[in-house]
Formats: sequence, structure tokens, C-alpha cells
Amino acid sequence: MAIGWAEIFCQFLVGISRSMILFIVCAGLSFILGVLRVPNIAHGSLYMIGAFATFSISKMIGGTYGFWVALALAPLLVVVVSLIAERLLFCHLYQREHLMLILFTFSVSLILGDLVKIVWGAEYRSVSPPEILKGSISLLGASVPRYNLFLIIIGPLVGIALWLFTTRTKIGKISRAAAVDREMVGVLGINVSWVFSFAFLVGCYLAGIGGALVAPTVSITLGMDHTLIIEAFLIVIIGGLGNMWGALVGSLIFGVTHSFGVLFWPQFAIVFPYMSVVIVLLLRPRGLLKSVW
Amino acid sequence: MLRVESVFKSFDEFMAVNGANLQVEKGEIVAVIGPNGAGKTTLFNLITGLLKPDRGRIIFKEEDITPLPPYEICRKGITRSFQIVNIFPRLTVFGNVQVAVLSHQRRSSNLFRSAERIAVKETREILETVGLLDKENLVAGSLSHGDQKILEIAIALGNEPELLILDEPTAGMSPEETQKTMELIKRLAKMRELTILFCEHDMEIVFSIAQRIMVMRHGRTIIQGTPEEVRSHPEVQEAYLGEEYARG
Amino acid sequence: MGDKRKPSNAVWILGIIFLFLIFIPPFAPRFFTYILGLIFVTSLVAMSLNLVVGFGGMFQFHHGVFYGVSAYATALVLTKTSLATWIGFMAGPIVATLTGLIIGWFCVRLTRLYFGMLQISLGSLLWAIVFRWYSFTGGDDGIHGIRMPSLLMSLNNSYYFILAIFILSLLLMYKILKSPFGNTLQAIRDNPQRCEAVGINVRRYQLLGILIATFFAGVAGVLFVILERSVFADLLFWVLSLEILIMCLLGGWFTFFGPILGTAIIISLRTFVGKYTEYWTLILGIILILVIFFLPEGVMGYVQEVLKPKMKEVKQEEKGIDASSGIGF
Amino acid sequence: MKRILWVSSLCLWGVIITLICLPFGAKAQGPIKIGIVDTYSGPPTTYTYDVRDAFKLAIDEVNAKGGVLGRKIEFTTRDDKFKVDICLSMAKELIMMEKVDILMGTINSAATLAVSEYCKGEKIPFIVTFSKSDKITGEKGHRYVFSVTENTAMIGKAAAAGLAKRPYVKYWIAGDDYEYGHALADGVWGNLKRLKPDVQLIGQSWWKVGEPELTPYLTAISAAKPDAVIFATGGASMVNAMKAAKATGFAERIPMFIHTATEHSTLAPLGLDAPEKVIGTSNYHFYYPDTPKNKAFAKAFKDAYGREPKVGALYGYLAAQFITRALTKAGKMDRERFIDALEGMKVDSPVGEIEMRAYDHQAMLPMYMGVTKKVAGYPFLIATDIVTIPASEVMPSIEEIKKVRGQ
Repeated sequence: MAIGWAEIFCQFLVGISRSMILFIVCAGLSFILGVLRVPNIAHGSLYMIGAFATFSISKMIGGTYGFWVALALAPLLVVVVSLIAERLLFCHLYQREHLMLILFTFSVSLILGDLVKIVWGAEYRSVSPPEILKGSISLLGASVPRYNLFLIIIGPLVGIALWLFTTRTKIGKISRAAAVDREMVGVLGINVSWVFSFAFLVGCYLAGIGGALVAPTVSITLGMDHTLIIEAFLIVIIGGLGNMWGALVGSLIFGVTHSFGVLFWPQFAIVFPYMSVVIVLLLRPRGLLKSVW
Repeated sequence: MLRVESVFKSFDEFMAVNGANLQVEKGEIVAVIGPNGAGKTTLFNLITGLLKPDRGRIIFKEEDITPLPPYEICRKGITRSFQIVNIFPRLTVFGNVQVAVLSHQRRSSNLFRSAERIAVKETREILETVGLLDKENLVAGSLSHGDQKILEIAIALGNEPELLILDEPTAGMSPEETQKTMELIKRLAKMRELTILFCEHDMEIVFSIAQRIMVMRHGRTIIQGTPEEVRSHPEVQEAYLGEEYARG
Repeated sequence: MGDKRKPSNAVWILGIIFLFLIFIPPFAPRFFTYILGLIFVTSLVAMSLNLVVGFGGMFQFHHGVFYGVSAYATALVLTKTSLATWIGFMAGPIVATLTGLIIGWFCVRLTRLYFGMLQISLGSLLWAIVFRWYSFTGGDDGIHGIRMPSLLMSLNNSYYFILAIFILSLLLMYKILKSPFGNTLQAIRDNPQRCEAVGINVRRYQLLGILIATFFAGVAGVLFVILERSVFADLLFWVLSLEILIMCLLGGWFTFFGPILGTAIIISLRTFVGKYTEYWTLILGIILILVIFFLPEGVMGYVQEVLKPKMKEVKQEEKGIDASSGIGF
Repeated sequence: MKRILWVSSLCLWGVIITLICLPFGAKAQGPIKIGIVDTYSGPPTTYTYDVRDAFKLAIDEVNAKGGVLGRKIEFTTRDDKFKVDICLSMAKELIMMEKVDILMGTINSAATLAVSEYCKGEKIPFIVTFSKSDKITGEKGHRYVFSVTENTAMIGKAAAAGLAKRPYVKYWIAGDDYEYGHALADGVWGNLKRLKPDVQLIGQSWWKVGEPELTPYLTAISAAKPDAVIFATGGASMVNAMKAAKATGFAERIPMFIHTATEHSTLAPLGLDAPEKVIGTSNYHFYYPDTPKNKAFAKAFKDAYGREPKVGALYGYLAAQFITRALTKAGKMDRERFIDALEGMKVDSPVGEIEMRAYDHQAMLPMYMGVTKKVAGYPFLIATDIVTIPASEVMPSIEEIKKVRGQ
């Protein structure tokens, strides 16, 4: 089978665009892991809620702007859900052992999963991309869906926004400091509880954006949380816990190796993500980039 | 018995140990002193293998132990206690010490004998020496801070070391407890013919029991010698001991 | 429990429960015999996991792989070869332990979450093989209707067999936990750094712990085949491993019998609440959260907490020693 | 102290035993009990809800007329979460504890095969309503298992019969990497090769079930420039495949065949965003065949549940028909007589008369091959140019069944 440069290029772009969604979700997960030390299994559920909310909102508004409004509002809905969960449950448990937190966030994901089923039903849902992003354009001889190009643009934007937030704003700096040394932040007379709460919401907001962005490319179903969360954890681990750029590197490794795996060795594409994690962890047992832990 | 030969260790940019030298002879009690951040704990971590030096050698009984992992260094006869309490909080006091005794007797991997019947005598002996025998069935995490520090030492004794390293054994203790602990250390050294290397903040203690003293500053060895030599060393006086000791 | 001279109350209680379990099959409905069998099998996996998680402090996130691999090994020997049945039964634990050796050898190089995620990746590779290799493992259809020797064909007989092996495994595990090795393992859980400092090769002991745990998971895998006579790729999927982990944590991961309780709670919940509502996972989630908030040591941990003062009282009367060691009942 | 423990533990067990035994009192001539174990959470519900709802509709009608043999029919459902172990223990619960007379359900192939083996041992009739593995009534078939749904062998035959009439030569196969996908691909390809020996397979790609992003695969496939692509996919991946085909414009360039692409379960969630010109097969459309019987059925379903029936509804309806007719014919609730009655039974349905083949207990269903198209008046795409492939061309022959069963 002859594979031309055009296909390889196209595959590369598609791989990167898939990485971008992973990156946005994983950056959120990693941020929460870094600042709060909470391995949040419910992160996948929030992503799912983001997708379902996008469906509902864009259907309610309809028309050309439906999707854009949904893209703005759905993550906020996710933030509201996570604010409730944080104030009600999470904030009492930050000091617990990791295994207990895993148990706890798993329970939350069970509850959220069933709540989504109660609210949205168990049917497949589907969102169409806005008119302007429909179809595909020809790029170096290969046809690339416009929506994927859109993702490639939006991914770095979100990344830069997060970077500016953590390095330029006061609260961002405080959360970063809290990631390294909690006691110090407490000593400074800052209400740590609110810093944590805020950091948690930022992470969840990213999960919501990820869910909203993925909505037009897939069928929105119950169970999409499970497929995502394990990949997200693997990405965060190989990138370096709590390191945002690590999440980016991890996502790119996942997205691109997977897309090329598909091109050259389709029968075994299923094992590529796991293989890459095994290799990375054996060579660099603490992830590729520096972990804040 | 132990020779540390110009050892270096840095964390990122920070030089924690910057060419330290140390010599300990058999049967001595040697103290390492220095201001906070002088690299004392790092030095101990290097000797016991928890950290690997960037450069330099550590020689114990004429053998280079620099590349060995901690557990092998321990088997060569060096054990230590930690500055921050570092025990097995969910095990009983007895269990804490027994773990070390079993490890020393190479019986840790015994799967089918009941641990309640192995190494009981040796463990109780150690507990009796340090005065924790009456608390042997309590969960270690529930002990007072002072008792936990004593337990630290007891665990270190479980391996019947030749060289015992104590990292601030009296940190956080009340004056009475400090007094008792120091008595214990002296007694141990005599009873078990131990060589002891320790570091300590309380200068009174240091000068009262140490036979030789090594002074560290910014990760460097300033001097190693008898208390008198150290006291009279100008740089030490200026840098560390301050006026009071210089006079007294 | 550690009392050497007189059987303690715990032993009495266990005796009563044991007698009760023996008399279940002839009297109770068949379904209960089956569910109890399922609880034994699953709690054996959970307890074997607890050896490394609760007592060894390792993040063994993909324990189900060893259970599944053993079930597949047994099923393959029984269906694809004409070897004697007992060879099939032996093959399970052996293959599981070998898998444990390979996966564990890699994993003990890492710590905590890294350990766990590496194990999930390695385990998922195995899952992918089982899932993909249609001609050999039947792919995701699995292998069903596995023939058993006539002695194990009836539900009651297989129940007794499972019960016997289960109790034997429990005794062995208890013995191991009370052995010097068990103590050392718990010491490693509490403080691996200190263990190195007292001359313990932490990685080697962790690996040994994994081997023992995977062996018992293997035993459970064989029992699963005996009970269900089916194997399928789900057994190796990470979701099942997570469920088993949840069972440990729910029951109480620092206690010996906690995982049985956790397993019993989850299985009964899904069987008996599942009758009335599709939303039994919602109820499970709420129960789990209540446990985390109000019983942080798990259900069994709580029971122990409640019973302990009383036991102390009794023992003092008998002039016994208060040996509340790491292993509770 | 010791006595307290004794007494309390005995009391506890006493209570448990009583609770256990309560529901097992003497059983009078109550209703006929049917147990359904199926997946009622997650993506498969798109299919299983219709089965359950259509079944309920039909059973309610029967009960309104006084039931069967003077007894009402009662059914109870269990959600297995698409997990084999849960499915198996729930099936056992239905059989051993609820003491159901007939078991139904399952969409998960592995679970179906496991439950089927169990029913064989327990001698309980088991009616499969959605699982597509051809092993169920083929290789692993037995006296107690029946299927009212198509299976991969039938899909393969039907698709090959339809595709052989089209001019394509160079094919590519792509699909979900699980048993259903592979079986379906093998079925289509084997039959197609037989009907039209000059077809060539130029490549394959397989992705993991639930893979969200299929664009990379489609790019790889278009690079090879096949005449047509056979997609062996199902469930949630269907919608993904259709979306990716639309976004990349793949469906415009290369004809693609996907089983169930024309089916309402696939097309409804996509609305008007589904790609046109996709070739698909299905057992049922609510608008085809255009007979009064089908119209009445679709209307009754829509009145009851506010949505159009999908293919699952046909299976649920068929299951209800076969069960009630066979019970009537058997004369009393006796499992062996029920099975004897069911073998070879014919029932009327929205897609015409359907026979339960006596030899392998497989319902003989016709298949409809069509092409997706936007049609005014529908808020979603529908199938057009429908060609009916009669059951005789769809069913594997008895010789083939004998062969796989090693007889």
C-alpha cells in the first residue's frame, strides 16, 4: 500500500487535533492533581456532562449560534455542578490518602453517571458543528475536516490562557505555590480552602470545555467518561503529575502515535497508547517532565 | 572505621554538601554540628545510601560503600535514626523493633512461622534497654513524641549496628527527656560497644558527650577535632559558636 | 486475636459462621448457595488484593488481570487439551503467579500512582491480547460451557469445594500476614524508606508480596471457572480491577476480613437492589460516600473500633495481653 | 460477653434466613413469569429500550384480553450494565429466585453465550433478542436457545447478496475490533467472494470499540483508493463513523456499506447531519414495508412512547408473539412442550410472516438494503431505493449449521 506525504501530513494534523481535546481535559486533571493532590476519577463525568450540556444548549438555541453559545455556557454548567460537589463533598476530604480519594471520586462518578442518565436519558446524542466549520478543506492534497483545524487552533489558545492564568494572575500564582508547599500558603494568611476550591473549578472548567469541543465529533453517550478517564490518567502520568506542559506532551504522544499507528499498522492500533506509557515509565519513572509532587 | 572523602551533592542549583570530609574511629562518639541548612542531614543520607553523592567516596571498614543501596549499607553494620520521626505508625512498638531484628537475622522472608514466636527475646531485650518494654503492645503511632524518638533509636538498634548514626535524637524533646535520652546514648555506647555519629543543636549536650566534633558550614567541613580544638578554632568561633562559647 | 492460650471471641464467631455456611446449601434456596459462592470467589480476589494494597501499601490497580489470566489458563487447559482436570486447576495459579512476576518486576521500580498506572498499562496490554486473539482465547466472546468433572457438576458440590479452598486460602493468608514476612510487608507499607534503612530490600519484598497476592488471585480465578463455567475478556478489563479495589476500601483495607464484607455488600447490593431499580449504581455511590465520610477505615474498620474496647475489657479480666497488632479481625 | 455474641449472631442469622425464605412460600397458579436480562444503561439502550417497550406493548395487549391459558403474563427486567459477570448472576437470580418460566434478552454476545450455556443446563427456554453472534444458534446452538434477531452470518449473506449486484471490485474492510465486527466482516467477505469471485480485498483497519475519533482511519483508507468500503461496526461507533464520513466528505467519494447505516437507531440521533449515499441493511424500517400491518404497529408504538419504533421494536414484538403463540399451542406452561410448539412456528409481523426455523431455532427474517437520503418531511435521513432480500437468501443453510456444529 502506498502512503503519500499528503496522507501522512493529514494523519499528523488529525492526530494533533485529537491531542488538543485530550490536552484540554488532561490539563484540567493535571492541575487538580498538582494543586489539590486529588486523583479525580469524576473528571471524566464532568467531561461527559459538558458534552451533554452542549447538546442540550445548542439544540435549545439552534441556528448558527447554537454551538457557540453552548461552547460558552456548557463549561459554566459544569463549573456549577463541580462547585456544588466541591463545597458539599470534596473540600472535607483533601487530606485523605490517595486510595480513599480514588474511592471517593469513583463514587462521585457513579452518582454523576446515573444523574446524567436521569436528566438526558440513555439515547445517543449528536451535535452538529456550526456551518462555518462543516465539511473539509484541501490542504497539501489531503482533505482535512475544518473542525479538526479549529481544534488545532483552539488547543494552544486554551493552553496559553491557562499558562497566563498560572503565571500572571495572583490567584494562579498562589495555586501554583500551593501545589509545591501547602503550609507556606496557609502561613501567608491566604484562605487555602478557597484557593483549592478555585483551582478545582478551573480544572473542572477545562473538563467542561473538552466535553463541549468533543461533542460535534463523536456520539455523545453514557460511558464516554470511562473511555476518557483512563487515557487521561495515563497521559497525566507520562507527562509528569501536575505539570501542564507534561499534559501537552503526553497528549501529543497519545494522539500522534495513535494516528500513525493506524496508518501503518491498523490491526494493532489498540495497543499503542499502552505501549507508549510502558516505554515512557520504564525509561523515566517519574514522567517526562518535572512533576510538582 | 568510617571515612567520608570529599563528598559533593547538589539539588538542582543548590550545593547541599560541598566537599565534606569526616573520619570516625571505632568506639568513638562523634558529633556533627553546624547551623540549619549546613548539610548535616544530607551528609547522613549520603552515608546511609538514601542519596547518592555526585562525587567523592564513602568508605566503611576499608570497603567502598558509596554505590551500595541503603539496605546493603545497613547490612554492613551502619544504622541510623531520623530527625523527623520515622517509624512504622500502624505497627505495635514491639513490631517496630522486631522488623529490624528480623531483618538483621535474615528471617524477614519467612512465610509460615508465626512472627509472635520469632526473635522475641532479642526484641524485648532492646525494648528493655531503651525503657519501652511496658509499652510494647501499644500502636506506635499513639506514642508520645518523646517515646517515638526513643523508638527511633530502638529500631536502629535492632540491626545490632557497629556504627549508629543519630540525626538530632533529641529534637522536639523536653529538657528532662533530652537528659534521659543522652544518658541512654552514653549507656548504649558503653554497653554495646557502639560507635556513634550524631548531630545535635544543643551545644551543651554536644560538648558534654562527644569525643570528637565535626563542624559543617555551607556543606563544607570546617574542622574536625576534639571539643577543645573545635572550641578554639577561630572560624568556628566567629561563624557558629558565637561569643558565649568563645569565652567559656 | 493474638491471644495464645484461649480461643478468643473472634474465633467463636468465625466458628459459628463457618458452621452456618456448611449448612446453607441443603436448606436455603439454590440462588443463595450460588451468590455465597460468588461472594467467596470475589472476596478471595479482594483479599488477595488487600494483601498488597492494605498490608503492602502498593497501588495494585490492575489486580483483575491475574484473576482473569488464571481463569483463562484453566479454561483453555480444560477445553483445548485433554489433560487431567487437576492440571487445569494447577495451571491457573501458576500462570497468574508468572504473570505477577513479570508485571510486578516492572512495577516495583516505581512508586504509588506511577506504580498503579504502569500496572494498568501492562495489564491492558494483556487484556488486548486476550481480546484480540480470537482463535486462541475466543476474543470478546469468551469461552463458555466449560466441562467440569462430574463431582463438581452440581451447584452444591462446587459450593463445598469453593468453600473449602476459600477457607484454606484464608488460613494461609492469615498465617502469611502473621509471619515475619507479613510484618515486614506491613512495615514497608508504613514506611518504605525506614525499611531500607533497617536493611530490608524493599523492592524484593514488594515483589514477593505481589507474587503471593497474584497466586491467591489465581486460585480465585480457578474457583470462578468452577462456579460460572465461563470466562470472558471483561475479567481482565480495568473496570473490574477498580471494582475489586473498591470492595477492599469499602470493607476496610487495614483489616483482614474487611474485603469479604466489602464484597458481600457490593454483590448483595447489585443483586437485591438491582431487582427494584436500574439506578443501583447511584445508591452504591451514595453508600460509598457515606462510608468515606463517616467510616474512614471502612465498614470492618468501624466494627473493629466498636468491638475493640470491649475486647480489651475481657482480656484484662482474663489477665491477657492487649495484642492489638496491625491485623484486626 | 461470649453469650451476647452467640445470641446476637444467632439472631442475626435467624433474621437473614427468614428474609431469604419469605419470598419462597407456596406458589399458586400465578401469572406466567418471563425474565428479561439486558443492558439498560449506557449506549446499548438505544436498542434495548425498544425491545423492552415493544415487548411490553404486545404483552399488555395479550393481558388485556385475559392473558394466555387463562393466566396473565408478567415480566421483570434486570440491568446488566453490559457486563458479562453481572449478566450471568442476574440471569441466575431470575431463574433460581424469581423462578421465571422463560428467559429473554441480552445484547452482549459474550453474556448471551454464557447465559445460553447456563440455560441449557437448567433447561430454561432462552429467547435472544438482540445479540448478533452467529454462534448463538449456530455452533453453540441447543434445544433451549432461540433467536428472534438477525445474526452475523445472516448479515453477511444479506450484505453479500446486495453488494454482489453492485459493480465494485476493490474493497477495503474496516471495523470495530471485537467479535461482532470481525464476524460481520468475515461473513460479508466470505459470501461476497463466493458470489462474485473477482472481488479483491486491498486492506483492513480495525479500531477499538468506542474509539471517538475515526478521521485518521478514514484518511488512511482513502489513501488506498478502494472502490468501496465495508464497515463492520455497530453501536456508538456507528454514529462516530457516520459523522467522520460526513466531516471528511468520505461518503461522497467512496461508496461505503455499513450494516444498520440505514437503520433508524443510527440515523435518528444524527438528524440531518448524516451522510447521504451510504449503503446499509436493516431488518426493519417504520416506513417500510409500506403495509397496513406495519403502519398500525408503528402508530401504536408511537402513540404509546412518543417515538418511532426502531429495529429493536420488531424483535421485542416478535419475541412476544412467539411466546404467546407457543404457549397457547403448548396448552400449558410446560417448558418442553413450549419448545416443541415454538419449533417451526410461524407468526405474523410488521415485516410479514416470520418462521422460527425448527432446526437451529433462528427466526427467519428478511433484510432490507437501502441507501441513505434526505427526504422532505423527515427531520432525519431515511433509507431509499430499498431492495428486499428475502429470508431464503439471508438464512445460512442447515448444512452450514450442521457443519459448524461438527455434525
